[in-house]
Amino acid sequence: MKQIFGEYAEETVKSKEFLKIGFTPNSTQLQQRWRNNGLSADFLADYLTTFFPIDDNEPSTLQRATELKGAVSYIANELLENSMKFHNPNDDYPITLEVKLYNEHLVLCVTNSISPANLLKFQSIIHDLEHIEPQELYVRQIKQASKNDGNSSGLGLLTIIDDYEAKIGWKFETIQTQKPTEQTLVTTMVQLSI
Amino acid sequence: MDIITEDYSIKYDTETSTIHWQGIMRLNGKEYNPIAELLNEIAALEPSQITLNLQKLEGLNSSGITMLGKFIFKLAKKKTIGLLIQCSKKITWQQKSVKNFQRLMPKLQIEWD
Amino acid sequence: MKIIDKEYSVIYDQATNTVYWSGIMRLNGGQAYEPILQLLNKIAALEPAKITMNLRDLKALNSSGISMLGRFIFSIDRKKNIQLLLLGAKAVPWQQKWAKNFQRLMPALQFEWV
Amino acid sequence: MVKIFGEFNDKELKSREFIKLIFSPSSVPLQQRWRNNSLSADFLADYLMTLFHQDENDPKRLEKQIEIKDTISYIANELLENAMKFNDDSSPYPISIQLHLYDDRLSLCISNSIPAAKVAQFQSFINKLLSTEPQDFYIQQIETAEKDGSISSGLGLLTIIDDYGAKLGWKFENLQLLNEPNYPLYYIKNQMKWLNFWFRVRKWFVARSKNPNITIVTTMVQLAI
Repeated sequence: MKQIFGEYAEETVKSKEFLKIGFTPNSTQLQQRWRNNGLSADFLADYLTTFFPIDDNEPSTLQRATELKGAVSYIANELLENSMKFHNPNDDYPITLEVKLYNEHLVLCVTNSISPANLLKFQSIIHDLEHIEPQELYVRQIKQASKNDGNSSGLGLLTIIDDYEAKIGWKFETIQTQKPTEQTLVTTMVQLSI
Repeated sequence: MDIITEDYSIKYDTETSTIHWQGIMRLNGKEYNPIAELLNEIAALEPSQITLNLQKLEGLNSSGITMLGKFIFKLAKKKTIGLLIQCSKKITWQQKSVKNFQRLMPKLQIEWD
Repeated sequence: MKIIDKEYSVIYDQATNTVYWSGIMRLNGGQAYEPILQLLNKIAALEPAKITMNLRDLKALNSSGISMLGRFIFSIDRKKNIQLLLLGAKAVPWQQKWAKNFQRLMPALQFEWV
Repeated sequence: MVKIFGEFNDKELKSREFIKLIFSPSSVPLQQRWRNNSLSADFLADYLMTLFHQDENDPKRLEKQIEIKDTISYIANELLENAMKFNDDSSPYPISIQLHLYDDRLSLCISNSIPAAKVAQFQSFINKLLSTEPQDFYIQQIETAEKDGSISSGLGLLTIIDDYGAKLGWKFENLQLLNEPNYPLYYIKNQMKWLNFWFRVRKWFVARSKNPNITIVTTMVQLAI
């Protein structure tokens, strides 16, 4: 089973460069390993700047590199935080984070397993993102968070679309794992023009 | 006679014949050539002793270790210049790898902070 | 009143009614931000005429943190008796991104950029 | 065909944690992306540090953890420098490095492609490294480097074994055996669809015909912790 939401594009042209990080999501306490989201996001962003050389005589190259680094670091961190929140805690299916570089855009993808309960929650967030104006959704989510002690979700994805002008899409697929059970995987794809 | 970059610096203090190393050096092979040349220039001044202060050199890759090793080996053959290396116990690579320099130059003095 | 951590700090200067933010804040969800929101609410409870938030040294903030700041701004907007000024830095890429959204929560919100 | 040198532990137990980085073959000159080696090595070391149980009241333990962190940073950087330097950039296969954490040890594995013509040279270097006394090897390498005026001395691998007390092993694989050795068996076991299987086989033949002479070498470092 495969389901696509939003702007999800399978690769048709080969990327110029890519970097993929895969890791086990479970055993260390979440609180302690939370730090690794930021660490991984910053690493990815810093790694990418290598492919955007700065020319000292051309201030715009520095600005472009700084902006891109900021955007990739923010977006990758949000995607990883989401994958930690939504991944299936009963499974040790690795979480992967991938960046692919093309001539005019870059793609960030995070894949994680998702439990049936989280699946419904996640798809309702996607539904809101697709059907409600960003401005309205933003105010609505802040108000909602004020009511229930800050437990909002979905603001991360919203800011990715609205603040960073990125395209976003999702792929849900069910795969057979070694165990007798099936596992649902979700891939969130963000496309950013450069 | 100094080499200063964003990641590392090497500064020669003529008065004390001390070379101060600082930062993280993980250069790509031949990139060490200017540094090897600097060391050779200092050796050509024929001071009676040279001190390498590595206490602030936090990282060095094996190409860097080779570059230092070659210099130490050269001084050992020369026999006219004494060599003192100042190290820090807090820096892992020094704890692990500096002892090998002694093999290249038995008279090498090593001082730990 | 201040919160100081290895990665970030939030410090209130009573003399100037300024909250100084610095570092990298990427805490785990709304609950982890609760102590910071409480600090902000305590400051608001003092009813100063104006609160300044100096965010120029805040290098990164995740969406949970943006949400927390948004909640605070929204609560000040409803109060109507406190002015709010945000000091931002153009050099920190994320800061310009949130500005327009915060304005939606509080139309009277003021900004100053360097 | 698979050839093993040194202490290569092919039948790994399930690790407690792992992290893997996969780098695309790159068209950008190595010099421009050289910094990424150090960046990646430090990232792996920092990442590992987070996985350790931290106790601020136990300075001995913290000291040990910092030593492990520095060790991983050094070793991973050496492995990445080598992999990037010696990788056959015409190979379609990416370079990957993975770190596995177990209760009492950890392992680092790095894979890259090398041209068939370089295999023998590398294998004879490995044999020399494994059969020579470390002290002698160290001095020989420095002497040779001094004579040639060269900087690449193969000292990186020696320091990993001798200075950091790690076990080192290598696996050389021809392209034909890449992915899963027992293709049909593997797919039946994993209940993959036959269509998918044939697709993979086709892809494998295409890759093989394009790059008949590529060998993948995996270097494995094992370290007690």
